[in-house]
Amino acid sequence: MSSFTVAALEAVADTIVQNKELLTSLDAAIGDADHGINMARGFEAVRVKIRAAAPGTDISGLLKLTGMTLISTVGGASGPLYGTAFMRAAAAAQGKATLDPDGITQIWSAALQGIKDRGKASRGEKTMLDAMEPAYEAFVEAVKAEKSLVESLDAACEAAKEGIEYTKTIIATKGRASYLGERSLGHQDPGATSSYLMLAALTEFCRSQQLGA
Amino acid sequence: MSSFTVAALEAVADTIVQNKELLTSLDAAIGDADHGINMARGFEAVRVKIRAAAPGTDISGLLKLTGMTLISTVGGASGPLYGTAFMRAAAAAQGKATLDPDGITQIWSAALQGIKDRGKASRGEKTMLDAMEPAYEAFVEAVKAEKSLVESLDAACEAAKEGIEYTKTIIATKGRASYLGERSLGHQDPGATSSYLMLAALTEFCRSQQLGA
Amino acid sequence: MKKVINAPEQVVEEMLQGIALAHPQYVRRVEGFDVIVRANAPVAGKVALVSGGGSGHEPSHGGFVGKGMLDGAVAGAVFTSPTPDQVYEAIKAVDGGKGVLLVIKNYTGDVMNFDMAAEMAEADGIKVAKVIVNDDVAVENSTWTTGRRGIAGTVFVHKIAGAKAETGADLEAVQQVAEKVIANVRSMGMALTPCTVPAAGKPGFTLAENEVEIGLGIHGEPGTHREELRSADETTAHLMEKILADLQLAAGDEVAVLVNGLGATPLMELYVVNRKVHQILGDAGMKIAKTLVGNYMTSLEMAGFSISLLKLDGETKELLFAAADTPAFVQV
Amino acid sequence: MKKVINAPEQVVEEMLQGIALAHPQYVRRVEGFDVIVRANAPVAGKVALVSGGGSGHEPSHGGFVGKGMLDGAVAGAVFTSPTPDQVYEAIKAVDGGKGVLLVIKNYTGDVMNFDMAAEMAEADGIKVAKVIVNDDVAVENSTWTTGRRGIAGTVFVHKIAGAKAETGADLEAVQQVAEKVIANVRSMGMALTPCTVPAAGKPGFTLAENEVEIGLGIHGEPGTHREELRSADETTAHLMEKILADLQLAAGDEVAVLVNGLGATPLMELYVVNRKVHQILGDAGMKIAKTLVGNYMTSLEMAGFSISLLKLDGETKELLFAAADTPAFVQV
Ligand SMILES: Nc1ncnc2c1ncn2[C@@H]1O[C@H](COP(=O)(O)OP(=O)(O)O)[C@@H](O)[C@H]1O
Ligand SMILES: Nc1ncnc2c1ncn2[C@@H]1O[C@H](COP(=O)(O)OP(=O)(O)O)[C@@H](O)[C@H]1O
Ligand SMILES: [Mg+2]
Ligand SMILES: [Mg+2]
Ligand SMILES: [Mg+2]
Ligand SMILES: [Mg+2]
Repeated sequence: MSSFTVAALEAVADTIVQNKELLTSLDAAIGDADHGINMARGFEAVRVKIRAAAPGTDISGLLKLTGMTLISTVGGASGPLYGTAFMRAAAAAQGKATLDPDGITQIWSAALQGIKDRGKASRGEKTMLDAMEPAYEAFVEAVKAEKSLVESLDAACEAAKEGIEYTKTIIATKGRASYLGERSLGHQDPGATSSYLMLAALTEFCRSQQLGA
Repeated sequence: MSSFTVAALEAVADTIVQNKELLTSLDAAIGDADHGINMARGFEAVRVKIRAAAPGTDISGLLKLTGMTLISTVGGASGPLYGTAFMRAAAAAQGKATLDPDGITQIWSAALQGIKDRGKASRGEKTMLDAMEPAYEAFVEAVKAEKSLVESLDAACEAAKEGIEYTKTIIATKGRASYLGERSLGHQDPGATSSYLMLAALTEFCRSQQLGA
Repeated sequence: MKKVINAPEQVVEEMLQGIALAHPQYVRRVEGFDVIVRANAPVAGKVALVSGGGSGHEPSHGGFVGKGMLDGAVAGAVFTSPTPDQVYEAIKAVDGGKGVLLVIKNYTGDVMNFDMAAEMAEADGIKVAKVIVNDDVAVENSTWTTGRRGIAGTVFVHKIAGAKAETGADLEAVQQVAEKVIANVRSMGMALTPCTVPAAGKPGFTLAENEVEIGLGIHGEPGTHREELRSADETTAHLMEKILADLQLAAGDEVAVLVNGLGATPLMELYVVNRKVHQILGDAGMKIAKTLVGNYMTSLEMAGFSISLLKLDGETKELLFAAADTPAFVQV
Repeated sequence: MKKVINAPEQVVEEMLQGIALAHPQYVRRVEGFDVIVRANAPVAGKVALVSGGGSGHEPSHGGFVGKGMLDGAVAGAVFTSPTPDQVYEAIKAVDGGKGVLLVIKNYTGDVMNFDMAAEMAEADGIKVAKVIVNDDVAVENSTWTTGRRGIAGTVFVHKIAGAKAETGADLEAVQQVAEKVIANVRSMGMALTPCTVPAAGKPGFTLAENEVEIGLGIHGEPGTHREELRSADETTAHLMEKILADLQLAAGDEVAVLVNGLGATPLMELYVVNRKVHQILGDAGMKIAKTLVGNYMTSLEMAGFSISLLKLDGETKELLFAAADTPAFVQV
């Protein structure tokens, strides 16, 4: 499970690094043009750190390493937010040797709460929460409906994507885009986009592993 | 004679103001792009000053007013040089109520010496002297050959024009263009050009007055 | 991108080395961290001040580390809030036992990263207090919950709270005077050109020839609107109107003025602006106790400026005039 | 042309008003003239220093008027030497009876205009001495009779000769130490972008994207050559090589460094340059007594920088460290 977690985190890291330009250009439109740069710097460091982690480091340990690395390398708003999310996820994952959908739900719930605690935002403020929270809810619902892990993740991805679209229709009231007022309309939120990208990468990774398909 | 001198100086001033852009662009190539601006500022002030001069101010007085105005408004290298030239001309014109070719020769000689004293340059260093000195010599020669005033001035203009052409072929060793070394080759000197323009304006003015033609 | 750098990834590191090499009498680098502290840090028996933010605003904040102003400055990546571990190192390096005041500009990232650092330091038993500077009147406070941004007015907080700390005041008193400055300082800026973050390689936005952005943030965040370039006097009057509407000064009030260059604006132009600022304040019967003109809080090579007004009272005026000795601000 | 001004013809006048309004504790305007003098000028019993030149180099020279530096600064039109009558007014306004030293940058126009002013003042019975600063090694001394240009190294002359005057030394002694500084200071610069003289309305020259001009003068006079933009370290090494070839320092020599911004270069980049300057000097075994980094002698909004090195001896070092209190340079 440990090497599986490493590979999953690497997949997430890869997608962020690959989308550095996209995320930066989204941030240029309504922020300060650094979201991709920040996130890529962080996940490049994460890649190095998790590869170098002691073999056998458990899921919680790897999530904690990821969280700490993001906190100390990303900066900006997204660093503490995603960092806190992974730290909370690590805490929730403690003692878990493998992950079933219920375990993932618990971890995800903790991560989501971490973002809310740290950023004091709620849905509808044009932030990463607008992708993350509907995705989480769709996942929970799919799990309840006894969908497979990959199916549930697909549902979550779908919801996250809709969340991104939704961010185009609202005015930002949190983060740097809030300074724009109405001028933030029509633009999609960079953080919501990075959230979706991470989730999509995780989903593809699970599909490729034919995990719980 | 006084109103004639005013009109002559106005003609000189007008030509400088009209050629502000030309002189500035010549200076941009090998200097600091201000010769036209400096000279136009100065001669605009001269225009105001000589128009406001007490009626009956004599030639010497008008030349002195011009010199002092140039000194206190042009700045840069050309201000003290042309200013000194007019001041020396004023001194040489003292007591002269009208101007014959010999009188002009004396005045011009004094002005030329003023430029040399002030700028410590000599012919061949790519300065205004490369127009001014050959023009003066051509004038003296024409007067000796008993040419009319306008004919003599025409000869001077011709020589000044050749002087400008000559400045294209030499390296500057005085003034700001000297920093360029060989890169000053091929460019005509702004100060030589303004000297020619003043002389040409004076010549045209004399011709229009059918003076000594 | 035309910059005098070696590589975008190295620019903050090399800048910090350059600062430490230039000003050893004032500051030193905290080994292994992007942190500049006073050469003699920690100063015993004095509340310490730490500020910081993304790099690219030099001389803010490293240039204000020294006697009478900051004890430590944390440099994030260009235009990106520093991470909590860096801020935490700064706090540890400067704490002289009387606690540490964090001077934070109001950006979500800065606030969160400094918050996390404060939690870390408090867990070590260090007393930490925070103030959040939000002087930019271009961004309305009411409508958007993030609130106003912190921009050049922050320099007044450094100066006055730093002077207070130098008197031996306790953490609460230093925090209080910082809050008082924040309550009484308002700023607004405008830009003629964008700037280029080295890692991005291209300008963050574009402006047409003759177009300017009014109310722009110091990271190139869009302002209130774009308009055609007007005269210096008109632009200054417009910014002053916004500032005065918010600060609500009365005739006879005493103020400090900061005409701040964003990086590429000649001092000549800043003085032209200052002339109009003085005219407007003079006409309204206000007294100007002190004027600063220059590059205090920049946005890399952006052309433009901001105006900050600080309403003074007896205490803040005295502290504003107190001695300071830092690389970028010295006062006798 | 995108500038924060009202009209090109008014910019020097309005700047001078802005300076006088900003710094009344330091300076005042000589009524009717483009001259800034110390608020308490003339200072009795002290040799007075007057410098000046075209405007557009701010904070040079008005920013250096104050205790321990200049007594008066004359502002010409942008990039154009001031006229003799203006310089003459400055001399008259600052002479405290011990004579006046004129610090002139070596440009034909400056030299002639200051010369004429000196003649005018001497006719009034004022003792006047002159020094001509020619620190720019980009321009060879031997080949061209105009000689090297005066650029940012001039600030060291203001500082050190100004400190000497403050000791009560006589005119000859102040002139001598100024000459010593001039003999021991060398500079060289480079530019990334041109600048626009307001009255001209367009840039004085053009550079291709990625092209830089090496050895450029502070009025945009062309330099030694153009080349492709290299790394900060390479460019710095190149300029240092030229400077060191001319200054001929030996290991153990003590120097002062000025990394000067031309107007639009972020302080961040100047510190990156400073890092390399220190490395080069350190590797060669030289000691750096003092480093200045910032905008001291600018060319409007030109991007670029210059490096100045001053070889120190006991006297110049002590005077360099003496107190100064001016709008743009304060030292305790
Ligand atoms: N208070 C908040 N809560 C949740 N997410 C936030 C909050 N503030 C900002 N964000 C997210 O952070 C993203 C911007 O991150 P980034 O560009 O890295 O930081 P910064 O805004 O400091 O430059 C936004 O697109 C938004 O999704
Ligand atoms: N020493 C000198 N003697 C005679 N003419 C000179 C000298 N130095 C410069 N000049 C003239 O002055 C002109 C430049 O004048 P201007 O551009 O107004 O002054 P600056 O060079 O100070 O900007 C040159 O083109 C040259 O003809
Ligand atoms: Mg951002
Ligand atoms: Mg010129
Ligand atoms: Mg950012
Ligand atoms: Mg000139």
